[in-house]
Amino acid sequence: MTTNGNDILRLKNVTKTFSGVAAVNDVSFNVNKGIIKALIGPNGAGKTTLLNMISGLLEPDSGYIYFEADTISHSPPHEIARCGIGRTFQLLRLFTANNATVLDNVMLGANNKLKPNILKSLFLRAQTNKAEKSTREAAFEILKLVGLENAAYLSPLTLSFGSQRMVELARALMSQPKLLLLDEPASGLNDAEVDEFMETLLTIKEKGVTILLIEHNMKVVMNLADDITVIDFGEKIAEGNPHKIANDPEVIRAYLGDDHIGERD
Amino acid sequence: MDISQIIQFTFSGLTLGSIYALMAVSLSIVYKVSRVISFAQGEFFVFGALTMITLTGIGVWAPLAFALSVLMAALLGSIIEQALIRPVLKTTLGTVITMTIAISLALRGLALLLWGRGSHTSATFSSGEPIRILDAALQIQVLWIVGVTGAALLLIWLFFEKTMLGIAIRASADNPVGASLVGISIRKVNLLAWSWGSGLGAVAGMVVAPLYFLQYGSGVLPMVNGFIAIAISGLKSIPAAVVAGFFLGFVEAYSIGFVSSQFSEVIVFTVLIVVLQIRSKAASGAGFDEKGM
Amino acid sequence: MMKRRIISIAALLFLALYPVTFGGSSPYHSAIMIVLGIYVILAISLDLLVGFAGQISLGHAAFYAIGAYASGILTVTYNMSPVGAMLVGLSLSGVIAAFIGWSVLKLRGYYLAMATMGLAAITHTLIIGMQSLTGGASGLRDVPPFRIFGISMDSYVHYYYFVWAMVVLVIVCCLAIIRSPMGRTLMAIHSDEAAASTLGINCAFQKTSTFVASSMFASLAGSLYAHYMGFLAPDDFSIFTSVHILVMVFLGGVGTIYGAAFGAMFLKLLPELTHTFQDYELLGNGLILIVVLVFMPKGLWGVITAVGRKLKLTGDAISEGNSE
Amino acid sequence: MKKAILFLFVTFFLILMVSPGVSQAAEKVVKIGGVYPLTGYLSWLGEYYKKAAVLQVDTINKAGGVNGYKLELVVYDDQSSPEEATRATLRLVSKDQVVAVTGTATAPITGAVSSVANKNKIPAVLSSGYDVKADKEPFLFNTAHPTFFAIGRPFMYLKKKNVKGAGLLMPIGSLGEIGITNSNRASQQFGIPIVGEERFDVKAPDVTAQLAKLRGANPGAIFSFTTGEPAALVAKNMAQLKFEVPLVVSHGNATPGFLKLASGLTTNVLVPTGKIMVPDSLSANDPCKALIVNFNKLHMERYGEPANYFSGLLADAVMLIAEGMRIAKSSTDPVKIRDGIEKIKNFPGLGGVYSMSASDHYGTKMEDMVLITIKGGKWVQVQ
Repeated sequence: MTTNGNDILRLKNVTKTFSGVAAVNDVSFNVNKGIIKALIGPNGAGKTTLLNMISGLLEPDSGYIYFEADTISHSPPHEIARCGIGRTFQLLRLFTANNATVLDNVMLGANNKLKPNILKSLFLRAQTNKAEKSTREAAFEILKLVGLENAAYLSPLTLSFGSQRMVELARALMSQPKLLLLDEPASGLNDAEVDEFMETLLTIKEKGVTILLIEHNMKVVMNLADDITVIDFGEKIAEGNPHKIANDPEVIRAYLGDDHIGERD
Repeated sequence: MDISQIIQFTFSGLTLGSIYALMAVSLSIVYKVSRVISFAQGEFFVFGALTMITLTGIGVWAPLAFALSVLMAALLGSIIEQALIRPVLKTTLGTVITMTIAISLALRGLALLLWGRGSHTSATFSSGEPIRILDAALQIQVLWIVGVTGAALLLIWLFFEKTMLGIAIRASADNPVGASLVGISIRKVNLLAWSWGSGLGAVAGMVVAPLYFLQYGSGVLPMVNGFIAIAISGLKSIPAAVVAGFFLGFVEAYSIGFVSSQFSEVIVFTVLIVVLQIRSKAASGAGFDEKGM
Repeated sequence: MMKRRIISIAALLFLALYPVTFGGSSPYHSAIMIVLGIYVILAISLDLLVGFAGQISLGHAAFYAIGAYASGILTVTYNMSPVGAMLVGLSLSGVIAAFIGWSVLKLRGYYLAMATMGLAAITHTLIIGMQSLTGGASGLRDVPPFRIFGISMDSYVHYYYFVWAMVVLVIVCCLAIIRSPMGRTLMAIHSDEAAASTLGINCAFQKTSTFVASSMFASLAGSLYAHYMGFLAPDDFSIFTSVHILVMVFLGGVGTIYGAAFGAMFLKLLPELTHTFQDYELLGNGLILIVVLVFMPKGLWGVITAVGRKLKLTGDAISEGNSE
Repeated sequence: MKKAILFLFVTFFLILMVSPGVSQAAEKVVKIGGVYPLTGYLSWLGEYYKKAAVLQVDTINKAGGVNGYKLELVVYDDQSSPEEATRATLRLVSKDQVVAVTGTATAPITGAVSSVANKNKIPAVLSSGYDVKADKEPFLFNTAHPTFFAIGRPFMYLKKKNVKGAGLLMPIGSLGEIGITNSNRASQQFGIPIVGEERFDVKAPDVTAQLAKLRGANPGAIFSFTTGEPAALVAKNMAQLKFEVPLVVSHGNATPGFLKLASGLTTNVLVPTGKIMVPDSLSANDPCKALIVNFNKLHMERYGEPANYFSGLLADAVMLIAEGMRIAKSSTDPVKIRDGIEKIKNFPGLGGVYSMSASDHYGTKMEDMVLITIKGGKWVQVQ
């Protein structure tokens, strides 16, 4: 595990058990600034649990999570988000109450900048209206990025599954995160949508946003990931660049089962 | 504070506890299956009791009147579930709560029209002197209530553990989608749960009626206390609801006896809020994204 | 924006002329409108919490009572000025709401409904219990009429203007809240607290601050009620009052400011029409609410706006973003 | 914001529906208001009120009305709530232009109605345990015997029976508070110490805990100033505990309803009440006897059940208003009618002989009350 100065996220011996079962067992890895890091492994390996712990929705039983200079192992989700970590969810979690629109969802990403509260909305109306206008423009920018600018005033429920994923991505981007956690963003997309998605990821990476990606679509992982960590049954079994991982016997065994090892040698 | 007073407080706690436990059981059957706590349960309590009083009044044989009242309440419960609860089940929790409040209002209005404003009382199931220890006394009817609660609990345990249908209902409670995939009709299960809950509410009314002087609006207080009991029990298991019901009865009786009869209601509700706090810390620990309940 | 200006002026004109024109100067109609205004404030403030922030509360009557009794006790026993008493009531409710809200709002669903109901029951019992202070169940007498800038509002017509000025103020505040980023934050909390927290929203803090605002508006309504009645009794602040207000919100249309206001007016004016057949009133109210909940998911106001949209009276709801 | 127009249009429409009704009928009629609890937890009481008031108004109209005016009773339901009572009274005062108001079951509702009546200068002859302070509320009169009489009269009886101590088991609510304050006052006046005080929730199914506590102080009698079901419950629980001391309950229990509830019980229940409950055992020269016998006859003919304490209260209220009109020689000016009522002197009514004054808006004396108990399922006077 190379620990040089420029890693943005470090996990150290993180463990989480649910009623006796170790979903994540003593996992440590780093994510360097500005790269796309992929977390891969069979279903139920504990990847989403890891992501939930990094974003604060779950607390690790032991071990530490460092983000830039802060220790965020036991911080509440909203503080972690304010440090600059945005995320999307494996099962879509868009806001739909009070006939919310796509634009509403995306503009909510700007919460950290707007810092809304009741007193502000009552007494600083002018200032809030000005900030609201600039947020609206920024939101339309991001909607253009994901190609949804003309769906702004629609209810998210009326969109296709792929577009709904893009709304969630746009919402996460709106908070201008330093680290973006993506939980199987490409699942459920057809090939055309996957290609489009890969371009979007690259443009995000160019903007200097570090990405930690859980993904099963090997085309996305092998083409985009600069560094990969493989998790199986809650434990880290391999780490390295895509080429190294593709030929790592441990990884193949985890994915394809034992009998294949003999054939490769 | 001599012994017979303490015994009397305990008897009083047993009386109150048995009523709250029976109410809690009838509430938790409906909740266990359809995730709805019905504010209208108190009205079934009244309907059951008053139907029986009217039937026995016109000379119907008591056990037959008992069975008829339970059937009528169960039928009423199933009609309400199908016609009124199902349409709003998929909406927000607030709408569901308001619907049960609306049903409670309508049923109370109906009871007012059917039985008028006067109060009615019914004969105890078995005559005979109350049980006496020193100067303390316990009405025999309370033993009937405790007996019926126990019988109801046993019946429910047998049904849910031993019969196919019972297991089907439990399955649909834990995972409605999964259950419907294996062919359990959620609609039928909810219907059954509601008719069972309403029938048991009526039983509670009939068994408790001799202790009360029942009016068309007498259903509210037992419902509120049953409500508190299942909240304290954590809405998980029906036996826990019974234990919570008795616990609440004793808290009330002892707070009347030892603290102050004026503020016993404040003590009961403070206990409720404190228990909810403790549980909520435990609950939020188990994964932040637990939606709704 | 011009259209909105004209309409709000028209609205204020209507409210200003009402006592003189339609109702005639009879105290009865001004009194009806005063009660209507008080319950519009209660319904809107509860809707802020239930409809927008998605937090079920059966304890709204607790703060309604705190406001009323603060005004009552301070003006009768300590003959404080009505305005001062109202402000003390507001701040007291705010502090209690902040303290209680922080712990109670961690709960959700039925637990939250029950804890808030417990809050209302405790307040009701304490009011009866502290007889020397609150007059107990026999009630608190001779609450003076409202006085502001030296004008005593003993006639219902004067007091009508003051009460509806407060109603307009509360409507403006609530609209300001829900049209601002705060409104969106409440919608996010209402939809999915976990997802909202990953965007940096401190759900506990925002829920509590909404609870405080909602409780202070209820306390304002309580103070207005105390000076209208001239007499206070705990019977008007029981658990049934909280249920009554919740029913108004859902009857009118949960999640819309005008819906809650309309629900309050409808439920308070209903007895005026149905007081002739007394025995059927309870059954009638229940059935009306059932019909609305089953057939009009968006409440009575939802139906009215739908009809309005057909007649091109109101703009398309979607284009206005958050529906008022 | 177009919604605002819609909102106003609909509100305007709703309000129009409640605008004032058609103007007065030509024939000389004057309206009297009635604020009775026809729904809610006091609805059993509202029925007695309405029957008696309607009967008394008809009787007066048959006898030619007052000063040439026929009386018309307008009744609204206060739903056992002070807020609704206020609205009902306002409706009577401004929409129906009544010249006087009757009714109200409890102290809080009386307070609410009195506040409106005094503000609008309309005489309110009400009937509840509300403690009337004539100087502060000049327009309020009360036909219910002052609570102090209802508690003092049994204390007077217990003094004769030299009972040593009294235990209080009072309901949580206005009746309980009034009961405690007046019991303490009567205890000093008649020298019977209060040995214990407990409270209970009127809707509770069991008060044995409180009774066990009180029995510890071995009182000679229990005072439970409550009405209807709770009073019957206390009597039943005392019988269950074999707690054989007299139980004094509120004067509101002198009704057929309570008779039905309590007739099977062994507890010796004492109910202070008006003479209306025991017409036969009244002495011949009692000024109210003729009135009581006649009213009972009319009530039985019309409703098939005898009149009770509450019927007497409301009938008296209507009679006092009529008498006030006669004295004031005006059936239309509320202020004159109020002055007329205040000038009423030794006017025999169903509850006793009324003599009003500027400081006493009850007009009755403690001796006007009698004590009754249940023997063989019937009310019997206790000598």
